[in-house]
Amino acid sequence: MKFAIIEFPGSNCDHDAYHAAKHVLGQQAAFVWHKDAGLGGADAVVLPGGFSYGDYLRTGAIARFSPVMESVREFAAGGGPVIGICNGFQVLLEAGLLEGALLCNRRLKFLCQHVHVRVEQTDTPFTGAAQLGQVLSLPIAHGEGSYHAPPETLEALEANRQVIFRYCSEEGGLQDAANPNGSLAAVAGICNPERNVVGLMPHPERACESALGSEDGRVVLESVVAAVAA
Amino acid sequence: MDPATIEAHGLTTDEYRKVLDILGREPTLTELGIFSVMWSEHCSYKSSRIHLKRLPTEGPQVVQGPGENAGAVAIGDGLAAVFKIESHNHPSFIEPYQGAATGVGGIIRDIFTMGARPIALLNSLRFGALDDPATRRLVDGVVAGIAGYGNSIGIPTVGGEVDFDPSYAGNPLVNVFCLGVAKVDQLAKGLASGAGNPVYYVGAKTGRDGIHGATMASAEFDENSAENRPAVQVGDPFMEKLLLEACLEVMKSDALVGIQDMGAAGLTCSTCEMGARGDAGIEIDVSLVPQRETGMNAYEIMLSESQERMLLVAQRGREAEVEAIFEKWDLHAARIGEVTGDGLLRVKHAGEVVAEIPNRPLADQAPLYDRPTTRPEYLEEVQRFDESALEPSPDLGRVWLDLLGAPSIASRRWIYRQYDHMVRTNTIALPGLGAAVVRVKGTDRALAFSVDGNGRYCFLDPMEGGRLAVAEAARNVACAGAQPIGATNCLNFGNPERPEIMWQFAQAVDGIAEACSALGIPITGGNVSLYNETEGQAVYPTPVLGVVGVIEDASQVLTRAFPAADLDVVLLGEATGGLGGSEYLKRMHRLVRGRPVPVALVRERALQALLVELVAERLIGSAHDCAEGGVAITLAECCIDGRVGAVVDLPPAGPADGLMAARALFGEAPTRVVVSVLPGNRDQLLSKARAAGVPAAVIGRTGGPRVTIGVAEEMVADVGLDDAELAWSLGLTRHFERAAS
Amino acid sequence: MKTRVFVSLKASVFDPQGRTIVEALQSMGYGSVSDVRQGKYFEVDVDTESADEARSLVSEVSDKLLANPVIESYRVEVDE
Amino acid sequence: MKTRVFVSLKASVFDPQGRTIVEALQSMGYGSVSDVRQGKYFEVDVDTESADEARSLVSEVSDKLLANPVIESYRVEVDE
Ligand SMILES: Nc1ncnc2c1ncn2[C@@H]1O[C@H](COP(=O)(O)OP(=O)(O)O)[C@@H](O)[C@H]1O
Ligand SMILES: [Mg+2]
Repeated sequence: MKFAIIEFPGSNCDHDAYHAAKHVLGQQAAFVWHKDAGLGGADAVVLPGGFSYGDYLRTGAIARFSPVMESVREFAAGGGPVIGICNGFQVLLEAGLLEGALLCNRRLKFLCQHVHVRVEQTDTPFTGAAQLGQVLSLPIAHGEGSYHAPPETLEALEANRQVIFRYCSEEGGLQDAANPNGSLAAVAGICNPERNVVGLMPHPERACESALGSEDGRVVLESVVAAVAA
Repeated sequence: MDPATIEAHGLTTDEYRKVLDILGREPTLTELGIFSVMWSEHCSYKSSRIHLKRLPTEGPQVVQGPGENAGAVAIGDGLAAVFKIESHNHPSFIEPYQGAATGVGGIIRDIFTMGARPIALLNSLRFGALDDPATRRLVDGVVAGIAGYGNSIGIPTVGGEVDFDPSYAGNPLVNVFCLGVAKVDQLAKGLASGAGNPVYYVGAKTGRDGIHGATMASAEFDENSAENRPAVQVGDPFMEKLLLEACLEVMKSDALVGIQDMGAAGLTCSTCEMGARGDAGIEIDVSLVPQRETGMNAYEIMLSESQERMLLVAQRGREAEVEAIFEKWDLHAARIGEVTGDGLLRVKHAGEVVAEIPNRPLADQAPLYDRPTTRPEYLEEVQRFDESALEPSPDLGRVWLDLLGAPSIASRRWIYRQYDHMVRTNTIALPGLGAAVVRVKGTDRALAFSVDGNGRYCFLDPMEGGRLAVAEAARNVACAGAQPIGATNCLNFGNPERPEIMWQFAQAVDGIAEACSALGIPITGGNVSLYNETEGQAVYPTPVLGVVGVIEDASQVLTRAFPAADLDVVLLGEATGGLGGSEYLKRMHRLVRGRPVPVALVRERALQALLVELVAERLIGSAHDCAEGGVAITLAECCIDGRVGAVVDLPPAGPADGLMAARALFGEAPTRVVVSVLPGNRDQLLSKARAAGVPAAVIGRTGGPRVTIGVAEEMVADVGLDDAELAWSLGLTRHFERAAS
Repeated sequence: MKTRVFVSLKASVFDPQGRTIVEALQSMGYGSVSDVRQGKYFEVDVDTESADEARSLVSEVSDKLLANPVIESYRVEVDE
Repeated sequence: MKTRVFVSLKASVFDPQGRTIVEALQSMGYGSVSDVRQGKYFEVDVDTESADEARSLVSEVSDKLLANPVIESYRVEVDE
């Protein structure tokens, strides 16, 4: 299958996603520049991490106006799998493809560390190969990753089972100490009501090889490979 | 030109006479400004050059020695490691966040200017004591600034070092190291050649920032330095990210002749140096320079230190190609002039010539001083150290925990977790575990690198301090299993016009030179930061060494963490450390005295070669050198990171007096490494060590929930692993966070 | 025309920056500071002579870009 | 007493955020927006009935903590 990896000015995890898709999973991958029209016939779209437009003003706020976002919107509307990782998640929220917002971490500092997240739903293209309740060790690297949504939005997300990853302890518990950034309801990742658009703060693409300390992120990319093949 | 103006530009009478000689006439104000920044200490190295010549710079692996924007050494497969270290001490003191951030931006430009993709950053920091709230604010700002820039541009900050001592209270040190990788045959050069070739300016617009920044970095702080404050530059990592990508793309084509960043002294330094290196002239019209502010004159434009700007020379006829690449990245390449054949730096303003200076003399005939040196008097006093006058500590377990929590030793997690240390997915040894290690994608190799320097050692014995810094950085790299192949250095000292400081400087350089030669590690570049003092009080002389090593098989990389229980623990090297200059002495007895144990360089080299061999043959499971705090701290760190205890017994150290156990546990000495032996390899390891002439002793085994140390079979300290971990993990964090997580 | 936009977090949204500042101030002895909320402030220059036009343009820009309606509200001021 | 503090970068200091926002707006078709500078905005509540007292306290707090005097200037407003 073919991954399209969107590059905004300031994206900096674009090569990481490319490496994981192409060299670790052995799939096709191509960069799509933000001014490009069309997605080059990709089967899945990755909005990678980084600091699009420097994250000036607000994370993801400027990137969402990039021309390529029209194609992403259409692709998503047609049911195509789209994943936003970290800054990509922030862009999807700003673009309204996902609901809610990300605020600065509760202790204000940027945090780069491995955390544990629990897979809450397996009926999305990015979690289909995981077990329900499976605990993944994934890195986070963000300053603004505290998920926020108004109460009615959060209620709807929960009711529709749109929270697909939550921060948890190594054993899968949801205690506050395991929530690195103060996210509401320990939300680490969500999907849209149609379930094909997913956003998450942790970096599965950084955890695809044992040399990097964890291979737990592979399941996210392998899920979409399986979903596209099906 | 009136004497006051000349003096305000920091030029001496003799220097001004030289200006007159070179020009054969009086300079214009713009010309005077150009000379003043080019001949400042910061740009011309006028006090240090004569000494730096003694550093060994050659070796078969050296692809680019000192003289370019960064050095480069071959690492195999046609690739080169390109690296350098820079200081941003003074700007960081004035504005910690922006000062540190722009320091990171500057060193990254030096690396990609060479045609290398930057793949990792390290930082070396020194601050005053942490109980001062002003110091904490400084630390907070500097760390946030490094994080803010590095994270945003997407280059991982994978390690570094930090120390706290009152000597740095009024003058912190912020040194940043950057490593990149390039194809050897595609290294770019900072030169201008080919008369008629166009000169382009790319990047941020020019404002009035940092005018006289270069001269500011070369003058001591005094009460008036507040007046320099508007000279703060704001970093724009987003702009630099665009520049980085665009420049690397341009460099892939042969349309480029030469390229250089505009760092200190901005357009002046880049035009003049590029011209001088290519033995060419450059003519520019500053009215074509993109400007952020209105009404800037030629003087201001030439001397501005606005960040994130590059100067490049393209092949005539290839302009459209070059311009198109920059447009793709939303950057506008402004053509501001061309290369000429007359060897002159000619600056015009709206067509009118405002400066005309021969490039070579401006760059190459900068003043050179052999400043007087005098052995400082304090040395006599501090080196006199009577150990027997010390009161032995009754409870060494408590001392151990206390040292583990000392800001100089405790976990640096509070710092490095603010740095994105994983972006680009090459980091195979996470920060905190010894040398930084990044793999080189497309090869089996990895690069290990470390920055080290102990200002206290250097204060007590400058030459030995220089030798020790080299040995330690190289040893750290060898502990990861890497063969050290090149080094860079940042020399942070006080006012060179004081003979005592100059003596420290000369001694340290001698020590570095000797150690680099003995260990076979050429120096490929570096940076000198002088005038690090406040109101006459100099910082500890602090040379910081950055050493880069190659490991052939990235899958072999080791860290310091004990990997399992029931492994033999072996101490490689002499068991005995000394208390002179030690962390123990400073923290427990409030004394900075004695002399550090000198490094025997032949043994050091043998130890490092042995480590590389032991790792390559997969005989050991971890390796960690004994630095500040001695064997006891080393052991505790191996245990904490490996989440496994250990029981060891050390041989007696020195005379059988009340301090013997403290010496054994906390005494410091170079050339010592604690390794854990993978099962079944003990005899092989011991015989290899014997063959290499490296002392090796099995001192204990890993396992259990405690770390226990005996000396000559008598238990002297025993702490729970959990207690050790708690003390160590809170030592730094507790100064910054009320409830640590 | 010079305009100013003030963007602040909605009252229902927790403001960790404001919280941290209040705590810092209280520990510095400013006990009488009871609350701080941090927002953003923009000075936006618009090429027009009409205050009304400037106001409506800047409001539009704020809706679209300067403020995120999920978490923020804004206020526009125009020099008269 | 409710007070407001506006912190902005000194005019001579480069504001990369503001520049990036202007450029974004221009490429979105808002060509008439000629300049944007970004600053911070604080709402500070002080336990006092006196506007003068509030103003002087908040100015002090701004000097010490809210603004960075090296690169920023600020303005205080107090509800009268
Ligand atoms: N301590 C040192 N040892 C060896 N070379 C040095 C040292 N300090 C500076 N150099 C070399 O001198 C040259 C000028 O350095 P520097 O002024 O720091 O470069 P830049 O102009 O990029 O800031 C560089 O090639 C640098 O490597
Ligand atoms: Mg340079």
